[in-house]
Amino acid sequence: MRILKGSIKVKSFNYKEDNDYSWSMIIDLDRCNGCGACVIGCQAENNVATVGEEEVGKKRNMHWLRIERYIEGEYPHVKVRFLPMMCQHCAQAPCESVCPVYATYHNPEGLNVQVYNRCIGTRFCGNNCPYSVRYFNWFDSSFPEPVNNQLNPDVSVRERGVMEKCSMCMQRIRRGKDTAKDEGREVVDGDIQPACAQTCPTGAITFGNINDHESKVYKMAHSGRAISLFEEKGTHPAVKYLKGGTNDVIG
Amino acid sequence: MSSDDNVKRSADAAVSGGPLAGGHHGDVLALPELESFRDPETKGAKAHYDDADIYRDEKGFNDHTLRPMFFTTKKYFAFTLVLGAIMAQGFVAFLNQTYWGLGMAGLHEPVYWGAYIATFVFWVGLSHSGTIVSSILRLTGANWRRPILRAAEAMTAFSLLVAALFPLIHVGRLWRAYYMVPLPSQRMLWPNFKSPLMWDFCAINVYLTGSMTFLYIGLLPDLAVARDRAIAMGNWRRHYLKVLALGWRGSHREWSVYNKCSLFLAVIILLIAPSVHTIVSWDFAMTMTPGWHTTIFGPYFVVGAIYSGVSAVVTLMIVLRVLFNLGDVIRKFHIDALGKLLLVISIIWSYFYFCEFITTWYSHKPEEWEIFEWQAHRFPYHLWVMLGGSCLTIFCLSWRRFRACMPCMFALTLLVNCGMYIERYMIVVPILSRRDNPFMWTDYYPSLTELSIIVASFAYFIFLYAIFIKLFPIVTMADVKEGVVVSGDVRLGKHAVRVQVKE
Amino acid sequence: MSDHYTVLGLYRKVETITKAGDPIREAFRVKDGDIEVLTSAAYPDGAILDDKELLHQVESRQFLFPFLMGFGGFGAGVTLAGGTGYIMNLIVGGKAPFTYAPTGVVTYEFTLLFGVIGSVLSLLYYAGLPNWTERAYDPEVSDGALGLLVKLYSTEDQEKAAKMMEEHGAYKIKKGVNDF
Amino acid sequence: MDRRSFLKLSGVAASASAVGACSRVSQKVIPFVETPNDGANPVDGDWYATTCRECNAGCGIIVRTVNGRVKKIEGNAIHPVSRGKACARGQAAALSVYHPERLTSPMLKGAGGFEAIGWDKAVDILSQRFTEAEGKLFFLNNGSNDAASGIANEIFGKMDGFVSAGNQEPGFESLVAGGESLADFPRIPFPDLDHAQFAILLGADIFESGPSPVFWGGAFGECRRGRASVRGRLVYAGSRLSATAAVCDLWLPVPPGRLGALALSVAQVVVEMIITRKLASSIPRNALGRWSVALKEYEPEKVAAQLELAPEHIRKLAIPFVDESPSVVIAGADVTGYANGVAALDAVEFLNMLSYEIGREKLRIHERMTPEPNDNLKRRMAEALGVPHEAHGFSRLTDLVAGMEQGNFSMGIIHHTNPVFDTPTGLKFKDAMAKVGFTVAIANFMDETAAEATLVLPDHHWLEAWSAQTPDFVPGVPVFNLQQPVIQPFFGTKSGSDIMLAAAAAAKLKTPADTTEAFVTGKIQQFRAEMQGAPAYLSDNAFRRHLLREGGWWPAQVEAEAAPVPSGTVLWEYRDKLKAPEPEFDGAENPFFLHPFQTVHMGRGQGANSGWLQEAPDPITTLMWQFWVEMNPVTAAKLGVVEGDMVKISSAHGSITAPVFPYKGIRPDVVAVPIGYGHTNYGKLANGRGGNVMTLLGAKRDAISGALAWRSQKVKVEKAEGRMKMLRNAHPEGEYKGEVFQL
Repeated sequence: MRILKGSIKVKSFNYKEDNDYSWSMIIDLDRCNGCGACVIGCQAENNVATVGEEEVGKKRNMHWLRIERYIEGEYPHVKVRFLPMMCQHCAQAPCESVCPVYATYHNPEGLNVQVYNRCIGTRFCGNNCPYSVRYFNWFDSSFPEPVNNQLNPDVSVRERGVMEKCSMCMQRIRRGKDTAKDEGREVVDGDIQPACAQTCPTGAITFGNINDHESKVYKMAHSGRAISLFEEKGTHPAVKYLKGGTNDVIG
Repeated sequence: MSSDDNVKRSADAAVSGGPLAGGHHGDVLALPELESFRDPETKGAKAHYDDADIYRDEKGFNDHTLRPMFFTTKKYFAFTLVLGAIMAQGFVAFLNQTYWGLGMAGLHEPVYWGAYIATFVFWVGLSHSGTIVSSILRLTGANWRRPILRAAEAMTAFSLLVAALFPLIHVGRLWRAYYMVPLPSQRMLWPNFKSPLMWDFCAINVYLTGSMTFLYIGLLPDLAVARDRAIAMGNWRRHYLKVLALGWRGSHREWSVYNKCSLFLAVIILLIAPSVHTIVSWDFAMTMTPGWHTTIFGPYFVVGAIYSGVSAVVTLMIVLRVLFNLGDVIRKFHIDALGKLLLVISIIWSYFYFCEFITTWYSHKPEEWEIFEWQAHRFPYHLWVMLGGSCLTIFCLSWRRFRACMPCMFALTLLVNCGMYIERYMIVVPILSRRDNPFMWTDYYPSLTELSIIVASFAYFIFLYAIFIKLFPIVTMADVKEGVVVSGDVRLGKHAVRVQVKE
Repeated sequence: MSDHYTVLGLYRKVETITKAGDPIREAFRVKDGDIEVLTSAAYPDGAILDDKELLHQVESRQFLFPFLMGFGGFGAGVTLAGGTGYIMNLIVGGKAPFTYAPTGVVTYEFTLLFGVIGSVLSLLYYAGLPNWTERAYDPEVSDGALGLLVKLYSTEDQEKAAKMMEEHGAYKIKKGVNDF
Repeated sequence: MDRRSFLKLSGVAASASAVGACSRVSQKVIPFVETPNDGANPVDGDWYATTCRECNAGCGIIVRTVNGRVKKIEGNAIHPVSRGKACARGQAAALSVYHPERLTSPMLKGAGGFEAIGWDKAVDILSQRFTEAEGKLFFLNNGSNDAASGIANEIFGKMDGFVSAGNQEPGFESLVAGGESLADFPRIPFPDLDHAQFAILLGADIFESGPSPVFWGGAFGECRRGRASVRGRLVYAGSRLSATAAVCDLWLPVPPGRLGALALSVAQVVVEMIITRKLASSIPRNALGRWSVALKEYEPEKVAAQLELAPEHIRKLAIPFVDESPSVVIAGADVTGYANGVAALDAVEFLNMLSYEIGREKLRIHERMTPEPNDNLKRRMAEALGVPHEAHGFSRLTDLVAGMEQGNFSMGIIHHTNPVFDTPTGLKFKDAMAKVGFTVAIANFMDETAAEATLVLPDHHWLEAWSAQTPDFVPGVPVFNLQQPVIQPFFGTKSGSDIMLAAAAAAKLKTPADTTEAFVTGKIQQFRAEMQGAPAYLSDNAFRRHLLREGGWWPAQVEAEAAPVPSGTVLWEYRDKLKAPEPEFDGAENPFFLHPFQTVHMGRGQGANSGWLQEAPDPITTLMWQFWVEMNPVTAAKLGVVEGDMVKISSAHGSITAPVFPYKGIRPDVVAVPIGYGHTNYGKLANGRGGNVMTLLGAKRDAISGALAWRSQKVKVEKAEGRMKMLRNAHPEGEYKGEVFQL
C-alpha cells in the first residue's frame, strides 16, 4: 500500500534513503564572495532569458540562481553578506502540492522537477515558495537570431506563461549517469556538477549524492556548520548552507 | 396613506379576483397592511411613490412587475451601449494580454497574484449574498424575503459568472487551462486533487451549477407567467420563454413537487456556499505564506463574503426601486430588514478582523507583523476606508432612521463594498509583497491592463444584470403571491396582526 | 389507451373553487390523479383539493433523487480524488499519493453537485416536466384565475362536468381532448 | 592538412582525466530542444581547450560546442590560473560570439562616415599604408602579451619610429614596480593566499579587478575553508567596502592614500614583536634594529590619527599577523590608485617578507607553486611573443600620446582596446588620435575608438581565432597559453593578425610567418626545448596537438623548496624605502575623493554590450542595467539626496550625472563610481547607460612608476535635477533583514 504511506521517510532531509541517489547541494557561505560567476554559468547552461532593462525595473529578472546581499550594522561596523539562493529542492516542497496540474513534483532522486509543458501558469507554486525562487515567464523569452546559436540544446526554451526554476542541471545529472552507465560503473562523487558548482571560483558550491555516505556533501552536511534556510518551515531542503562568518565554528 | 384608502383599494381589488385580491380573507375583513404600522413614513400624510400598495389585482401586479421586462427605454439602450464599450476595452486588454503574455499585468515575483485574484475573491464573495440569504430565509420562512429573492439570486449567478472569468484571465497559459479538467488523455495529463486550486475549481463549478439551478428553479413559475404575457402580447420573448417554462401550468402537483425541490436546493446550496468561500480562502490559508496561513481565514472569508454580498443586495434593491419603479414591491421595510442583517454581519466581520489582528499583534511574529506594518504604511487610506467603513456601518445601521433613508443606505452599502474590495486587495497584495524572503520584498501596482479588465468586469456584471432584467422577471412573483396566500391578518385587541400560515 | 376528455373551469375565488371541487369528484368518481387545480401561487396542500395521499406518496419518494445522486457524487468524488493517487503515483510536497483531507474536500463538493442535479431531476420527474405539448390551460391562471381541471373518459361526462362547474361559479369553461 | 580536419583532430577534451567525461557522444536524443540552425541532432558536444581573452589574466578554459556552435565556457581544470573555474565575464563570451552587433565587414571612413569595403581592398589599403609609414607607426593593444602584438612587434619592431604600447588596466604597472627590489624579475607579486591563515587586504579588490579574479577566488576559497581545521581570516582596509571586503572578517575604513602608512605601522609592531619575541632568526639582528629605528615614526599611536583608526585596531592587525602565521598582505587598487602607490607597495612587500621570515616553515610567500627555478626562462617566457615588458605601461602610453600629438606617427594600429573610452580625459587620447593620419582599429564591435579610426577591421572573436598569450601576472610559474578556434568563424570576419601579416607581406616587409597559426606553431617549436615536463618523444606536430589539447604549456607544478632569502644588501637598504609619503590629489580643493572602481561584470567597459552581464546584479548594489554613484547615507543626507536622486559629480576635467546609491560601506568623504559605463558608441545595450567616470580624471601619475594614479582625483558633488528608478535586485528595506536566515 505504497499510496497510503504518509510522509514518513521525508522527515529527514535526504529524500528517500532506499534510493540510489539523493542529490544535494552544499553552499559554503564562508567561501562565497558574491562574484556572480554562478549566475552567468546558470544562465548560459539553462537558456535563462535576459528580460531587459524595462522588465528588470519591474523585478522580473529570471535568474534561476541569484545572490542575495544583506547588509548589517552601521558605518563603520558594516557587514555585507552574500547568500546564493536557488531552488532548494525541498523534500516537503510547499510548491509541489499546490500545483493543480502536477506541473511540479518530486522525482525519486530528491529533485523538485518542473514540467514546463504541463504548466498552465496559475503561479500558485510561486506564492507558496518561502524562498521566492520560482520565476514566471511573463513574456515569450526572446533569443533573436543570432543569439539563439548559443542556446543549450539539452534544455528547453520556455514558453510564455510557464513557471521555471533551478533544475539542479537535470541535463548534467542525466549525462553524468549515462556516462557512468556507458562505462559500466556507478556515479562517483564529483562526476556530476551543475553549472554553478562547476564554475564557482571559490569552490563554495558542492554537489553530490547525499545517500553516499562517503560523498563530500554528506560529510559537509553533517559538519555541524550546516543549516537549512527557513528550517522552521519544515520544508527539508536538499540545499544546505554552511554557516560562515565566525571564527568559533571550524569544520 | 391612510387606512381608509387601504380598505377601499382592497375592496376594489377583490372584484378582479386572485390571491392578491385577498381572495380568502378580503370578504371577511379588510385590514390595513402591517407594514403601514411599521413603516415610519406611512404614518405621515405624505404618500411617496414607493409606498403605493402592491396589493392591487394580480393582473395589475403582474403588469407592474413585468413592466421592466417588456418595456425598454432609450436610456436603457444607451446605458447598455456604454457598458458594452467598457466591456469591449476590457476585452481588448485581455486579448492583448493573452497575445503578449501576462507581463502586461503589473505582476512580478513574488507578487504572483495581484488585482485579478483580489477581484476574483471579491466577486466570489459577492455571490454569497444571494444564495445564502435566500436559502436561509427560505428555510426559516422569513416572510419579508419574498420580493428580494430573485434579485439576490441573480446577483449570485452573475457575480459567479464574472468571478469564474478571473482565474482564466489570470493563468499564464489560457490555452492550456483545460489541463485542470480530468480528461483522460494519452499524455497522462491529470489534475492534482491535492491542490487547493483544484478544490477551488471543483467548488466554483459546483457553486456555479448550483446557483444557476437555484436561480432557474426559482424562476420557473414566473417564467410561466411571463410566457403567458408574452404570448398574449405577441412579444418575441415567447419563443424562449415557452421553452424555458417547460410547460409549467401551476397544477397542485407541480407546486407541491416544486416546493419540495426548492427545499432540497435551499439545503444543498446552504451547504455549498460556505464551503466555496472557505475553499477560496484555502487558496490562501493552505500556503505557508505568513499572513495567509491562518485558521481563521475560512470563517473570516465566509462572513466577509456575506457582508459584501448583503451590502450589494441592498445597493441593488435600491437601484431597482428607483430605476424600475418597484418601490411598492421592494419596500423600505425590506431594506430595513436587510439593514439589520447587515448590522449583525458587520459586527461579526469586525470581530473576525479584530481576532486576526490581535493574535498577530500580540505574538508579534516578525514576518507576520511586518505585513500589518506594511499595510498601514503603504495603504493607510485604504485601511481607513475598510476599517472606518466597517465602524461606520455598525454605528449607522443601529439607527432605524438611517435604515429608512434610501440614499444613506445606498451610500453606506457602496462604501461597505469598497471596503470589502480593499480587504481582498489587502489580503492578496501586501502579504505577497512582504513575503518570507526579505530580499525579494517588493511593491505592486496594477497595470492599465489589469485596471481595464477589472473595470470591464464590473461593467460585465451590470450588463448581465441589465440583460437579465430584460429577459426574465426580476421580482419573485410566485413567492410574493404565495406570501399573500399564506398570510392573513388577525385582529388582536385594537390592532391587526399579520400572521403566516405554516404547515 | 382510449381517449380522455378534460374540462377546465376558471374561478375567481378560493372559496368558490373549493366548493366546486368535491361535488365533481363525487359525481364522476374522479381518481386522485385525475383532478387538478391550476393556480398562480403555491397553495398549501389540501387548501383547495384534498389530494394529500397521492402527494404524500410522491413526496416520500422525491428525496430519493438527491439522496441517491448524492451517493453517486460521493463515489465520483472518492474515485476522482482518491483514484488520482493510483493513476498518478507522484509524490508532491512529501505527501502520500492518497491523502484523506483533499479527497474529503473534493468528495464533499461532488456529493453536493450531484445532489443539486438530483433535486432538479426529482422536480422534472415528479412534476412531469418538461412537457411542451398543448395542454389544458388558460393564460388567465397566471393572472390570478383559479383553474379546476378534471380528466374524464367520455364526452357525456365532459358535458356534465362543464355544466356542474358553471353552476358552481366558474366564469369560464374550456373543454379539451387528450390534453390533461 | 586543412584547418577543419585539424580542428577535428585537436578538438578533443582538454584532459580526459582532469575534466571528466567530455567528448563522449551520447546515444540519447534529448527532447524539447530548439535545434541549432543546421538541423543536426544535438549530442554531448565537443570540448575544446583554449584561453579566455576577456581580460589579461589568461585563464585556461574549455568550451563546449554542439554542432559547431559555442554553448558553454568552463574553466580548464589543469590550468594553473583558472584551476577549472571561470568568472562571469569569461562565461559571457559565449554570448558575445553571437552578438548581433558584431562587425562583419571592413569599413573605411569616407566623407559620409564609414563605408563597407571588401577584404581585398582593405588589405591593399593597409599594405600601401605600411609602405608609406616606413616604420612611423604604433601598435596599441589592451596590454596583453599575445600573438597579435608579437606579430606587430616582429614586423615593425626593428624599424625606427615604431612604438608598441598597451592600454593596460590601471594600477598594474605600480603593482609590478612595487617591491621590485625584493623580487627576482618584474612581475606582480602573488602572495600565497591559499596557505595563509591571516591575510590583510590593503584595498585589494581581488575579486572584481586585479590580475585574475578567478585565481584569487580559488585562493580565497582555499584560505577560508580549504583546510580541515583552519579558517583563514581576512581583514580589509580601504575606503570602500567592496565585494572583496564583504567576505573579509573586518573592514577598516582608512582614508584614501593612507594604506602605506597602515602597512608601515603594522610592520612597526611586527618588527618590535620579532625583536622582543626573538622570532625569525634568519634576519640579521642589525637589519632588524635599523628597521626598528626607521619605523619609529610609524608607531600605531603616531599614525592612528591620520589613519582614523584606534591604535588598538592596528595592533589587532599586527598581532595575528605574527601569531596566526602564515599571513600575507595583498595590495590592490586602493594602494596603487594614488600617487604614493609604489611607495606603499614597497611597504607591503616588506611586510610580506617579514611574514615569510616568521612563517618560513609553513609558507612559500612569493612562489605558491614553482617549477625548478629558472628565472631566465620565466623572463624569456614573459617576452616569448616578442613584446617587451615595458610596452605595457601607462608611461609608454603617455609617451605614445605625446608622440601622436607631435605628429610622430603617420599610422596607428589599435588592436582590441578602447582608449578613447577607458583612458582618462586628462590623457587626451582622442585628440591625439585625430592627429594621426591613418588609424586602423581591429575590433569585434564598433566602439568609441573604432569610431574615430580611419579603417575598421572586424576581427574574429577570440573563440574563433588563433593566438597565444603569456599572462604577465601568473602565480609564480611561467605560462604559455594557447588560443585556438573552437568554431568556424560565424560572421564574415578575418583574423586581425592574419590581415596584418598579409598586408605586411604585400608591402614587402619581413614577416615572422604567413598566418597567426603558423606564428604560434613557430613559437611552440622555438620554446619546445625549454617546456619542461611536456612529453619529449612526440613529433613536433603531435607535440603541438598535445599542447592544444591541454590549452598551453606550464611546468609541472611541484611544491617549492624554500625560496631564496633576499640578499643582505637588499634587506639592509630596505629601510630607506620604509616611507609613506603624503598622497597628492588632483583638484585637492574639492570636498570628495573620487573612487572609481571596477565591477565584476563590466570590466573596463567591454562587458557593457552583453545582455547577460548588464542584467547580472552587481554584487554590492544589486543594480542591473544601471549606472550609479555610491556614497555614504550620511553624505547623501548632507547633500539632501535619497536613493535614485541624480547628482552631478564634477572635476576640472569634466562632469557626469548619476543616480545616488546610498551605501553604508563607504567612507563619508568618498564617492565611488563604477567604471565601464557611459558608452556612447558601443551598441544598443551599452549606449547612454550612465556616465564615464574616466571623463573626470586627469592624468595624475604615480610618483615612482609613472602608472596612472586613477583614484587621486577629488571632485565636487552637487544635487542635480531629476530622479531615476533604481533597478535593484535587493529590496531597499529587506536588504537589512538578513537575520531571518540566521546566517
